[in-house]
Amino acid sequence: MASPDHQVVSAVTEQDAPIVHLKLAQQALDICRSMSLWPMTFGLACCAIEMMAVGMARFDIARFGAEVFRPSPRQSDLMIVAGTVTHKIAPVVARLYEQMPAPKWVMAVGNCAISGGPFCYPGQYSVVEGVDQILPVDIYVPGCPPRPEAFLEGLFQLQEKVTGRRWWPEPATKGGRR
Amino acid sequence: MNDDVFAGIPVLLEARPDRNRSGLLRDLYLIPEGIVPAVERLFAAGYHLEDISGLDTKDGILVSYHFDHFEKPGRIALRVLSPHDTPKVPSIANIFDGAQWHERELSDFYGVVFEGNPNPTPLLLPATDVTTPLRKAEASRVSLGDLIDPGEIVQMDPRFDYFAPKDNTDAESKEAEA
Amino acid sequence: MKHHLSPEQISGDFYSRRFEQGPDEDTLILNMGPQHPSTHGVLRIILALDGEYIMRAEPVLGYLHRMHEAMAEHRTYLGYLPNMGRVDYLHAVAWNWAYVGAVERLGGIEVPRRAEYIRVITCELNRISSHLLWWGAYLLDLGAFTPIMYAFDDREIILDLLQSVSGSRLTYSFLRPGGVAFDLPDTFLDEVKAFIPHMRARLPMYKALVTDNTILRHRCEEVGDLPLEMCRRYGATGPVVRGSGMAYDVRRAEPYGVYPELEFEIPTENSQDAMGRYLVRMGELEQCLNILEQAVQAIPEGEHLIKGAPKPRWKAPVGETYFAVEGARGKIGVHLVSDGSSTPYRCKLRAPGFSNLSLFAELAEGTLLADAVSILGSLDLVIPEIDR
Amino acid sequence: MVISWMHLAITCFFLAGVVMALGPLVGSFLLAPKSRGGDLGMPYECGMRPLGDAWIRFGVNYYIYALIFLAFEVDVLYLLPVSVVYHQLDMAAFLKVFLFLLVLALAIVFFWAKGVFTWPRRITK
Repeated sequence: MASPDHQVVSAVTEQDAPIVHLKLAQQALDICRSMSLWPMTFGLACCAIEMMAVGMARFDIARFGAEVFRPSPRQSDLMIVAGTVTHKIAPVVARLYEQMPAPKWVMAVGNCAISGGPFCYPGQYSVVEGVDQILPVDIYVPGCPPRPEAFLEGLFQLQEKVTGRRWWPEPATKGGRR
Repeated sequence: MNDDVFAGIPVLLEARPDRNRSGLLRDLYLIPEGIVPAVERLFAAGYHLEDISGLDTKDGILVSYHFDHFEKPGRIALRVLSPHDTPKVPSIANIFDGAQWHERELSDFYGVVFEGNPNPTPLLLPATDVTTPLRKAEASRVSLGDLIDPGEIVQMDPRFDYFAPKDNTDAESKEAEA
Repeated sequence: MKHHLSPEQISGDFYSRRFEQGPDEDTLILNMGPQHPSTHGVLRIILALDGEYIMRAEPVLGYLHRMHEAMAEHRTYLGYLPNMGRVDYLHAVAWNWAYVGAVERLGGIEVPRRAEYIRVITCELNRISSHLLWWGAYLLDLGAFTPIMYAFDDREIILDLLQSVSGSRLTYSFLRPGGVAFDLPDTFLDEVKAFIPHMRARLPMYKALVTDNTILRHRCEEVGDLPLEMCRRYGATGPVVRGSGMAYDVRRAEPYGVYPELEFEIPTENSQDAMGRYLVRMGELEQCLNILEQAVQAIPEGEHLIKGAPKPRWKAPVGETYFAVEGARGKIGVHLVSDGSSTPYRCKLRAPGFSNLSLFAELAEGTLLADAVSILGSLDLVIPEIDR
Repeated sequence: MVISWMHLAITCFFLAGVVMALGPLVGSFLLAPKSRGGDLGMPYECGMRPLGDAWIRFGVNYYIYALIFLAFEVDVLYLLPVSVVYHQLDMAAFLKVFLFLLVLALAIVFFWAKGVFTWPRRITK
């Protein structure tokens, strides 16, 4: 019962650079983009429920501009892969990524999207072990499912990646960061 | 119990299992041709199909149909043993429409061919590669008699001898006297 | 120039080509899903549309097939528990209970009474949180955004309660063969006692805000007319069959745990439509609160896990068993076969959503596309339990 | 023709309109990166490749809705000049306009009787 080596098709990621490339304009635009990231509702499994919880009143992703969950890839610029990517849905994930307008980012939420998570065992035949085999992933949010706070931290780090600067206070953990 | 439900249907083996251990009220082993008439009887008696589950044993693939009743709860299991190389079982999808999906799932996982299924395409596995993943490696298969203890044998066809040698010495002695 | 799409771009895929031989002039073949806001995950339905009316529908499954049953043959009996929390993450306690009950039946393991009551309390709390999420998501599908905010507001209270017992918010795996893994924190019972009146005060507001809303009435009444006979042909159970007048509940039909000692009714409706299924689930919210009230009073002291409960390397006795539990969506069944080793020989999971969804093709024939969304919402689908 | 404040206001509004409309389009065309290739050009249908295109013949009901819309569009067209001088006119003008609207409303009644507005909840093939 060896797992067949699935030929996983990865998404096309070519992008043309902007015609007018002014550094200042790009920085200003990046700040606007990071403050209004519109995620695409692409909830696959358990992490989708935590994605909904993040959108609701208690954890309230609206404070950071990302509460507009667009169902269609045409109007979204952040693809949150929240759940297990199986071989049957891998071409769909690649196609949805290709159908998103630039600039676009990908956030792999949950161990399934990062590395196949709890469904990796020798001889497994149906799970793509990590969505980064298909898409270029910008932010990994570990957890099974990750807590909504981890979701928000992932969003903050994406904003830091887009603008080069962190906009929100650090979480008060003992270790802190860097 | 209404014993006449299966009157006249060729039964390989009928047993009255220990209910609070196996959860079954009645347990019948039938030949493939006996499934459709038996299921028609159950349909007429108001039963509904719970699920169809497969079991890969050394003596072949055991297909178990579980039925239950809304008003008179009591689970009835019908079982068919089909050989590994050509597992063919007549389909009951035009009696219980819900069975179509259960049968397609079984043909995905075990490769059992249900003749007469209105839509025999793969259900859960990707359409391009159906790999019958639930079939066990030859070495790890266990024979039917070692797996299932049918409980007190009510009636047994001598050819169906999987349960005969070990645990029903009393049944044999009864046969010897009769 | 009619359009600039190359034929290769509109050539469909294996399932849609099989669904419709050649696309003709009159019917539009449309894929609803797998990425669709109202299919709650990755269910795909191919529709043949004549204008807004659905001529033919065919659900296509498998987009979230996570090999739960194949994994059972690679895990020990205790190692397989986390899978149970992920088969149906909205009512994970019921799935835990179904699997653990099957293992207990197989191994003949006793469960102390306190553990039985802990299971009832957490299972009913989880049922309320599952119905709340269904209620919010159903209204979201019908276009109302406010109810899901209220629903999640109450749901977060339950998640905190269950997190204090089990440690996780959603995918619980704290039940063990022979009881539960941890005892209740000492403030838990008081918090549940405080939660019950709070929730009872919220239900009339839900009724006024949504149930009596004429828009919802028009979107749900006479939609998805499901006669009892059709339920039986497809094997539908749970609120779907109770919405068609049959009071079938596994907690009464095949009693398990301490449910026989608790009094609660089984709400049913005879209207057989989406509104009937809706009212059944809203009625179940009240019944869950009744059960919680009785269980919180009657919970005895004692151990929460039996002495000599199975260790990770535990070997189950040879045999086969089938154990059914009433989940939020219907009858959850686990068919467990053991060959005496420490890993299950075969573990078949009977998911209620699988049978409840199989009647959608016949139910949605000839209806409006907007009503098909309402029918899907009223069936309360969770796709991972359907694809397993 | 003397330029009055009115003309200035109109041109300002017009320019603002053009800038608000074309500004983001031109801005995003120049400043934003563009993705290319793959299935970007394919119609988005829930992540699947569509079967057949959407240029099909569909129910006549929708066509009649367009007709009714057109009828009332023209109706508003005629009402515009009337509304400009309406404050100087007398009761007779009111009756004429009322009659005009009444005749148009008959179209609705006709379609209503023909059952265009009744959408059955479920149809059998």
